[in-house]
Amino acid sequence: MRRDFTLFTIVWALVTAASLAVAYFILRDMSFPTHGAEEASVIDDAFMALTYLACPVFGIVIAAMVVALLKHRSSGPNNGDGERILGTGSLPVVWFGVSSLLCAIVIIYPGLTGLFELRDHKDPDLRIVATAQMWAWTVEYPDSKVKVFGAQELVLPKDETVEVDITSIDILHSFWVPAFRQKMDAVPGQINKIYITPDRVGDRESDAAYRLQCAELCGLGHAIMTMPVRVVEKAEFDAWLKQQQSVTEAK
Amino acid sequence: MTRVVRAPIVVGLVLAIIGFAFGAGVLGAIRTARGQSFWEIEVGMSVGYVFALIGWLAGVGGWQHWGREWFGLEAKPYTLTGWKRYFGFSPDHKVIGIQYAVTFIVVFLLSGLTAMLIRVELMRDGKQIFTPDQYNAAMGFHGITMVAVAVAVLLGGFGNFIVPLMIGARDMAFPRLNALTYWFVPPVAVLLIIAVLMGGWESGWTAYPPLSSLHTKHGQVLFNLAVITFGLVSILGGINFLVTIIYERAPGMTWSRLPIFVWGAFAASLISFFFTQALAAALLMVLLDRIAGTSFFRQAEGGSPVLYEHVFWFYSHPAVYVMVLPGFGAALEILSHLSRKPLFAYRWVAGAMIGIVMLSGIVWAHHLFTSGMAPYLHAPFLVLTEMISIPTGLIFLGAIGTIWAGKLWLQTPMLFALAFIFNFLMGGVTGIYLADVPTDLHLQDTYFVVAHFHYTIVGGEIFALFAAIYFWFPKFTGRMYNETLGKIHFWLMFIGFQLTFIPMFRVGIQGMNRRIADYPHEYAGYNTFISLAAFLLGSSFLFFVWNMASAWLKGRVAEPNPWRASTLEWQVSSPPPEHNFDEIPVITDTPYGYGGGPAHHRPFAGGALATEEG
Amino acid sequence: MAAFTEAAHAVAHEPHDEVKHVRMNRLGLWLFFASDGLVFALLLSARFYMNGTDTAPDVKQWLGLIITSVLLISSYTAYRGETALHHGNVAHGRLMLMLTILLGVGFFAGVVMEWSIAEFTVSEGYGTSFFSMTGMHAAHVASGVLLLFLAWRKAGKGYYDGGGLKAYGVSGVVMYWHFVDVVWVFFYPALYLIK
Amino acid sequence: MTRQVSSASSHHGGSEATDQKRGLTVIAMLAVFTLVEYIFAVVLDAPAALVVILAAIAVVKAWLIVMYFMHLPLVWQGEEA
Repeated sequence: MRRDFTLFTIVWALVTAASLAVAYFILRDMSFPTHGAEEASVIDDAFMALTYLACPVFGIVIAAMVVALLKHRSSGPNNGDGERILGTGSLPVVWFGVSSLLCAIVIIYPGLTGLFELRDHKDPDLRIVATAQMWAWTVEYPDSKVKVFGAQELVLPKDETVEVDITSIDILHSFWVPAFRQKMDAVPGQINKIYITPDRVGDRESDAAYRLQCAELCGLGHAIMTMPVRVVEKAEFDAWLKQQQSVTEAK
Repeated sequence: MTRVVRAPIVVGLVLAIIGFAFGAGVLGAIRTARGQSFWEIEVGMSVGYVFALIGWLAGVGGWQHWGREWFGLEAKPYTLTGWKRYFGFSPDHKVIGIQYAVTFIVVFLLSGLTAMLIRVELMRDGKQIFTPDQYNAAMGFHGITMVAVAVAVLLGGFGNFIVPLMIGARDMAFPRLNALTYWFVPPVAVLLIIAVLMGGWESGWTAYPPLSSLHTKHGQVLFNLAVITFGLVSILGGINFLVTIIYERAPGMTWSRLPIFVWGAFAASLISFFFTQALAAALLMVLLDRIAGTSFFRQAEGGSPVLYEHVFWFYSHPAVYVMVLPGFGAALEILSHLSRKPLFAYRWVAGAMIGIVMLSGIVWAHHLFTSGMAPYLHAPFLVLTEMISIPTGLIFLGAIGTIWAGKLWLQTPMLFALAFIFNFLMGGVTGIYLADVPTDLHLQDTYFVVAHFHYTIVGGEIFALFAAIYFWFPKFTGRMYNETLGKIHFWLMFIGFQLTFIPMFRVGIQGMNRRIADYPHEYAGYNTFISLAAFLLGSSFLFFVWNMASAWLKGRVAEPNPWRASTLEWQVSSPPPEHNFDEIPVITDTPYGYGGGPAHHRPFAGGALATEEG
Repeated sequence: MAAFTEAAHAVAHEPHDEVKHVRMNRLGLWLFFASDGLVFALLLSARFYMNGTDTAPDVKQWLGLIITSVLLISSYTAYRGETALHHGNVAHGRLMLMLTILLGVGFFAGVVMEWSIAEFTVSEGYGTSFFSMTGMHAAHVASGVLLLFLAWRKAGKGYYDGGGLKAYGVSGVVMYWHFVDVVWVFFYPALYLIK
Repeated sequence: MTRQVSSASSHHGGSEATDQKRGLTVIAMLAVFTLVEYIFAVVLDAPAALVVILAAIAVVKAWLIVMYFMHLPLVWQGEEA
């Protein structure tokens, strides 16, 4: 028993350390798509925090299984029984208490704190309206009366907070740019809002994360219901907007 | 010839066709009288189906053995014997258990084949074998059939066969209701297959409106009817289990002496009998919007798709516990017997199961974090959902406490049960990310979710299912499976499973969303790998089918208790005698009498229950 | 439904304890009520979700009051019938069951009438709630009438002679009838009275 | 294993006449409640309050039916032999 516990502790420490190392050195840099907006930090940090917390928990179960598998195998049912441990003592109480505590931690951080951080929107510098239909997006810049549709590009300025008003004219769709992380359904007859602050220049050409992708099953064209996204410097954005305006007026 | 014609299935089919013609005809007559066209496909199919279902159930045996009594006539006796019992109306819970198990394993394999086709399509970007329409049909079919398998195979198959034996009962509380319940299943399969042949339905297994209520093909109607029918199986089966477990326990089989699998079945039944009606209600609303012109999901009339999402997930989240709770039960049962140790922290584990039942009904809206539901609902549902991890943690405590310092006999069922612990750990941990609003905003509807629920349902329940299949195979059939083939199956399945689903987590985080027939070229590398691994996973079932078929036909004859296990079902012959017990046993202690504990359930040689002293 | 759980004794392998048998049936029936009740509860919730607390101004209050009264009275006659059969008074029990059937048919006719004179359509928001709720309820009424008829017929053939536990079949059917009434107790104010 | 139950609230406790009398009492109360509902709906011009009142009355009516007509307590009290 004693040696079991020693082995358990060693394996637990090893598994925990190894998985923490993998999480810190590999997952943290490699997992996520391009970090394209300030809000992405909240989500990525939450993801990593949950991963670090999961490592020791993962380790406990793995260590227990390793000990059992290494040291307590038997070749048949007639080799006697295991020890009669009923688990009626204080261990379940401790386990229950610790898991409740962990649960409370996870609820508070990164759960509720992250939720309120995302909710706490700054005043938007720019408002756009994204309208979904089967199977294309229309994005409107109401202040400058510019509209882009289908395979055209959604262009956003860097370091400006954008309010996206999301709606649909037929069925459910969902607005999702992987680089910006947040996702919101387009519901017919209802306007859902998200706030994003792009903080890195990028475009679809070089990065699949810069695409507006429908993320709610909408039938035949669901997979191809995308729109390229390009984030540019403010000056470039203004120029683009002006150019689009003239195109619109020329029509 | 007359024998073939009188076979229950043939009679059922004939009456189903007559029923359909009657229903559709009466409807057509009414429509004609009101100046409408005689035949309108969606209304016609719906009304015709209701009568076809009644005709089928009556013909397959419901009338002969039951319905006659309602009209004051004498019910006919059961005449089918031998293998024919499996194709007729049988009140024997063991026959019904095998009916469920075989049916749903066949459906599982078919649906798995569909998954292989889906992986062929997704092997590279661009079109491989499916048009987007066909892809959606295949995906919807895979989704709903696997959900049906997951809900019914452990509870319907193993619950029916094992639970009455475990609690020392002669049969279920309502044997005829049990038989009738099973015969609801074939119409469900037929409807889904016809729906696929008609081009499928585009809305997946979740059938979100307004896509499902306004835009999909006629197959949607058949889908809705099939799922509503399947709901009845769940509800009636659940009621039957609850009453059986409450009233049919043998003397001395107190609540704290129930084997843990019975607790799992009890907890799952609590969910399935109550919540399943929410699914029926949601799909009924979609059906009414399609065939009766109601406006449940039209914004202009006050309706809303979000209403559907609430009602749908009010069932469909608890449904995952209908799937995994019997899985917990089966895995813990096997861990205990094959470690030769009492179940660790029995009361806590049973309590945790009931805790999961209680929490399951109040967490549904975590599926709606990105749906645009009222923002004030986010925080409470985040809190409640995370709380599910507490009872689930206690299940893990039970599992690892049971194998701690045991005598692990690493036969195939034990390997599957151990893999269950690992897989469900992965599934449980990744569930936390999805319950947490910030991370869920990114991960919702991506392959991360796909990987997560495959880890919980396939890695959890289906691994437990295979543990159960190998563990109870000798009891079901009286024969022993081939251990080597079983181990090959296990290792191929386990490795194939990990290689398939671990990369899915990453590709999901990276930005690949689910339910798409095509994806940006950037994700092609991962998907090729995933597809190849999936084929490895798929190939493992060849060994399974071979093993099962050859063992059942000509395997070594099994002893009554090859595992030397201590629960009641092992104390009778394999397969068990028709009435289970010659004398109802009297229970005097817990079912896990290992390690020098009281030995009242101890194994014995011979076919009948040994009468034990005090 | 009621008779689903009725009388599984024919297949029991040994003579069941009759009392236990009735207890199991009773519990099964109540579980069914809980389950079926959820559909009605969800339709009721959907009604408030869609229409708030508005009712259409043109629902026929007089008709609503009449059919509500008819259904309530039918619950009373059903109770009388059940009690009479329980005490072995078959003739009176059958009379009351028949009266219940007639009242049930009357209620059903009232709903049909309401449907045909309604001044709103099924595709309006209120119409959606109204027609789906009354339709679902009426379908239960219809099946209840059918079950009552079967019980009435069996009572005539002497199946419930002697009363007591032998008459449980009637109790089951009548409980189902009361259950349909309980649903209407909630539907009536929600569909007619609130404004 | 069965208890003789003659709980006044639940079942055919006594003679047929007593049982029938109880049924009459219950239906009378239900009738009164229904009438009260209707009158409230006609005269009360406060929608929110009306919803609460009607819901409360409906619960009482349902309770009467469930307890006295449907004999809910027999589920746990058991049957009389």
